[in-house]
Amino acid sequence: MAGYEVFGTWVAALLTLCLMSFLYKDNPFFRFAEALFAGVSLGYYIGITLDQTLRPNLFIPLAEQGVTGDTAHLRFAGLVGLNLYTRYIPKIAWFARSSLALYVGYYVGINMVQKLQGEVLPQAAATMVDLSGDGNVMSAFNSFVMLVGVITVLMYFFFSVEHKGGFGKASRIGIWFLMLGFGAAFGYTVMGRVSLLIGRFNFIVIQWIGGTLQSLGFGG
Amino acid sequence: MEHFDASRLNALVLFIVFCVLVLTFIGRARAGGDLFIRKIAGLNAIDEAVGRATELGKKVLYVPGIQSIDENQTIASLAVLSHVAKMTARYGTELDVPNKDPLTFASARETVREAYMQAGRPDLYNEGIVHYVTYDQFAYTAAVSGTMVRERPAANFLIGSFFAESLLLAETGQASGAIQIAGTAEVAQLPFFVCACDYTLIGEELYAAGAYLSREPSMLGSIKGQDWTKAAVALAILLGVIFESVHIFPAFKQWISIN
Amino acid sequence: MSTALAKLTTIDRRWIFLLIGLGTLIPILIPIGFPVTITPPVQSIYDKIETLGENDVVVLSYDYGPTTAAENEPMADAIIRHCFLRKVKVVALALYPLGGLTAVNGSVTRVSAEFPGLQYGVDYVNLGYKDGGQASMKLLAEDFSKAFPGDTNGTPLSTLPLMQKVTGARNAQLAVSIATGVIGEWWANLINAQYGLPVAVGCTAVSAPKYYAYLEAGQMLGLIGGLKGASEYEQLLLNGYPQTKTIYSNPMLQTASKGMDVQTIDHLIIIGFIVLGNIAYFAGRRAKQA
Amino acid sequence: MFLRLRLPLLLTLLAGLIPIIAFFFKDDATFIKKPNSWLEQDMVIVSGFALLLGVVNVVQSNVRKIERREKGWLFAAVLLFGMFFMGIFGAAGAMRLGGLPGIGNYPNGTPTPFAWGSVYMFTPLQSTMFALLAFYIASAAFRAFRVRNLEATILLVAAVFVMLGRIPVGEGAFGSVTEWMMQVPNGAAQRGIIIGAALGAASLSLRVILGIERSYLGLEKSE
Repeated sequence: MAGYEVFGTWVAALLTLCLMSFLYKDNPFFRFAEALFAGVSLGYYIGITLDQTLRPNLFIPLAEQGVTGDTAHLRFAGLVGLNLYTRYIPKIAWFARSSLALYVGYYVGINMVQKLQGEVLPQAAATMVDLSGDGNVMSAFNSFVMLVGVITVLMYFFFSVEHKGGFGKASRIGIWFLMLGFGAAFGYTVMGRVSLLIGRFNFIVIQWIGGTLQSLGFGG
Repeated sequence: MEHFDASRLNALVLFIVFCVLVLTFIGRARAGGDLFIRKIAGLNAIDEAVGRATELGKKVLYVPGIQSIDENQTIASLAVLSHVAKMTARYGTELDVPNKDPLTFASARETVREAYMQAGRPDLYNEGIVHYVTYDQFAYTAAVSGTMVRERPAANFLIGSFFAESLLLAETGQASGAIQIAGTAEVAQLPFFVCACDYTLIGEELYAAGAYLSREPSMLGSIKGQDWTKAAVALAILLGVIFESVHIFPAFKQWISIN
Repeated sequence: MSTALAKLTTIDRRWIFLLIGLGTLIPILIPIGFPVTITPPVQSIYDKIETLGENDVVVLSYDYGPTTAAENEPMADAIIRHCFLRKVKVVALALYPLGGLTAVNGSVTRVSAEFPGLQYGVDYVNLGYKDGGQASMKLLAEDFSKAFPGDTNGTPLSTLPLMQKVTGARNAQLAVSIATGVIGEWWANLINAQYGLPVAVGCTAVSAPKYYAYLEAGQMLGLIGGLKGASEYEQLLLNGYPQTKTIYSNPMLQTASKGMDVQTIDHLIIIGFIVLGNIAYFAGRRAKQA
Repeated sequence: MFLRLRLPLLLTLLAGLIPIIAFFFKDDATFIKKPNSWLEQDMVIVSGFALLLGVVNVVQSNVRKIERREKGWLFAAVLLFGMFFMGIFGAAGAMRLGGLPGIGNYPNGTPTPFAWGSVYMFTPLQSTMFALLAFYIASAAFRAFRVRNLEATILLVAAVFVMLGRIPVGEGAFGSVTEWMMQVPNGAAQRGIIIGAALGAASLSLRVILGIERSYLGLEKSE
């Protein structure tokens, strides 16, 4: 291993331990790692944003093609972006809102049609199940459960009427489906989370401690 | 109209039905129609949570999720934040809004400042209430977790779009003894909020929250419009199930599923 | 008695943390080796490689990074080890931007060290990382050198004998993608669909349900899902190639079987605490009633 | 006053209608697809500009902490050190200044300071924080899964079944129940949530486009 790798492994291992110490309680080591993490990550995104967004999408197109035809609108983007900073000029501070308004407007527009087309339609179509199951009892049963689940959960989300009487009972069944779904999903996720921890412990035990012992001539 | 994308006709029909229903009910509500909306427990608990923070003389922590304002959940969260900020302004309770996304940060600053103005307490507003932390999900989580254990806010709001940090924040907040009100439409994170928070706004409840809290007729009207669209969708599903089960009109399901 | 039990409901959660920590650490140091049952999707990948020999080529794509290495790395190692055991030629590469390069370099170096008889450039090649996602994938299916002018060290492909034998991924006999996220799907719906090259995928447990659809549609010939799948593959290797026993008993190796031990123990700890919590909860209620 | 209130709302309306109209047209409808794709590219750039807003705020508040020697000011210094170390090398690399080849490695494979910081500080800190979830998921399960009432019991039973079904010792007995629960009841619940939430989101979109919902701009409801 090169020197920078050895040094890096030690830094990474010590920072890992500092963060993990939070499980016991808040302490200066955790606070150090937390502060460093906040700073380093912010600096990281400064580099990434410049290198991956502003450079390829703004600086290079403007530098190579100049402000003509297809790139003219990029000047607009630059202005809208800079306009976010008018907030620091008291007299025209209110103008900064127009950048936010534009940004939000564009994305709520996209979201609206995408949600209707990409989520409501396919999910509704997928729920149009064949209750006959084509003779297969299990598949007929599953289709029935699926249908009841979707409809009662939708009833739970119905806001315009009070949930009492028959409607209340149905929406209660909807809650049971939600709870069953949440419980199952919770249990299912445990495995993935444990894998992450195994990854960190492998790093500490095998790469850091094991690696150090090996380089000192212990073990093989 | 030779440019029209015929494969999206089904989406256009849904879009039109939806807009017509929502606009109709907004109109009716403004004209003084029925405004009933069922109780949403998580939202009624906001008063309790802010009230407790005020009594204990501790602060209220509001986490608006980790996505930018290009995500509707964030906008829904800012509507709730506006309500919470008005309450903290009125009671003179300390409010803390750490941010992960810079545009959400810029928006939240406007929201909170205006809320303090509306509540008649611009004197209590300061630029430190809404502050920026970092753009990284987990660095942000570490910082907010630190705040939770060090400053022990009495009420934590975790409302907006969350990912893996949902449980890290909710568990830390739980251990620090705060009342926690969460809300998200991220299906994968709901189980964790439901398990670790006192109240959880589930999916659509989050989007309806702003309207519910504002009690404004046009807002409530839009909720009714979306409700009736939902009923229409449920009806379409039932129709589709009947057609599929007796094997007639396969075109119905096919037409809806074109994507 | 019941009041003492009831106190357990408010047990300091750090005891739970401690047990989870130990339950993770101990199996890494001292493997337990719970029995593993082999499932058909994993078996079929093993069987496919068993039909290959020294004239065949496998393209192995490292489409994951450090965050999922605990799950993906044992799969990747097992596949390349299996190929090396059968002297099947391997072209390794990486398409995952966040750490794919580290993954491919680590795995190839680690496993090739176990087979000193194999020669770089003749028996295996490491092309390194290429960005561009699907566009690069299409290029390398036609011609590796269009996507990768040189290997990971910058050696021109024209000077590597193996790369004369197999010019594009479509000339290989099998492609295996060890993936987190979406790249494994691309191998199925792009490379398999357009070039007919058999594709096998190893993926994380979280994304396994999504990948099953491709498996059922026949777009993948097999699937290794999460640590469980990886431990099955390790078991198949141990059964078929007893000489791998010395490799897999090395305490310095990250294996899926150890990972499965941890999973099992941690799941049992959590379930144990849930049971305990409920006993304590009932005891508390009874104490209150009394 | 008119501009302050109406201009932002007008911009929202315009910017919102463009992608909606564009959505229903084919690619050859350049009259709408072109402005739409401009906006799409431009908004990515706007979000790139926004990061500096956050950076300015972080620098301001931490410098203040250090100047006033507030509690924990040393940690504020650590934070600023980390930010400037990565930020300066990152910015210089992105602009190809000071002989830096970019933000990755040098041609000989050794990392630039920015790449070193990413690999040995940023990534391990990130994965460790992520990995803490394994502990928290255990403590949350312990506390939440109690037989308090019917709903909590359903939650508990489903979780325990699935957890047992995912490990070798329980796979035989619970494996198929696990798969069934994930696919059928969990699938139904998810579907219901998704349909409801999508309609809720669409309704919110409409409120924003129409200028009814505007708290995100800090503009109060003045009809």
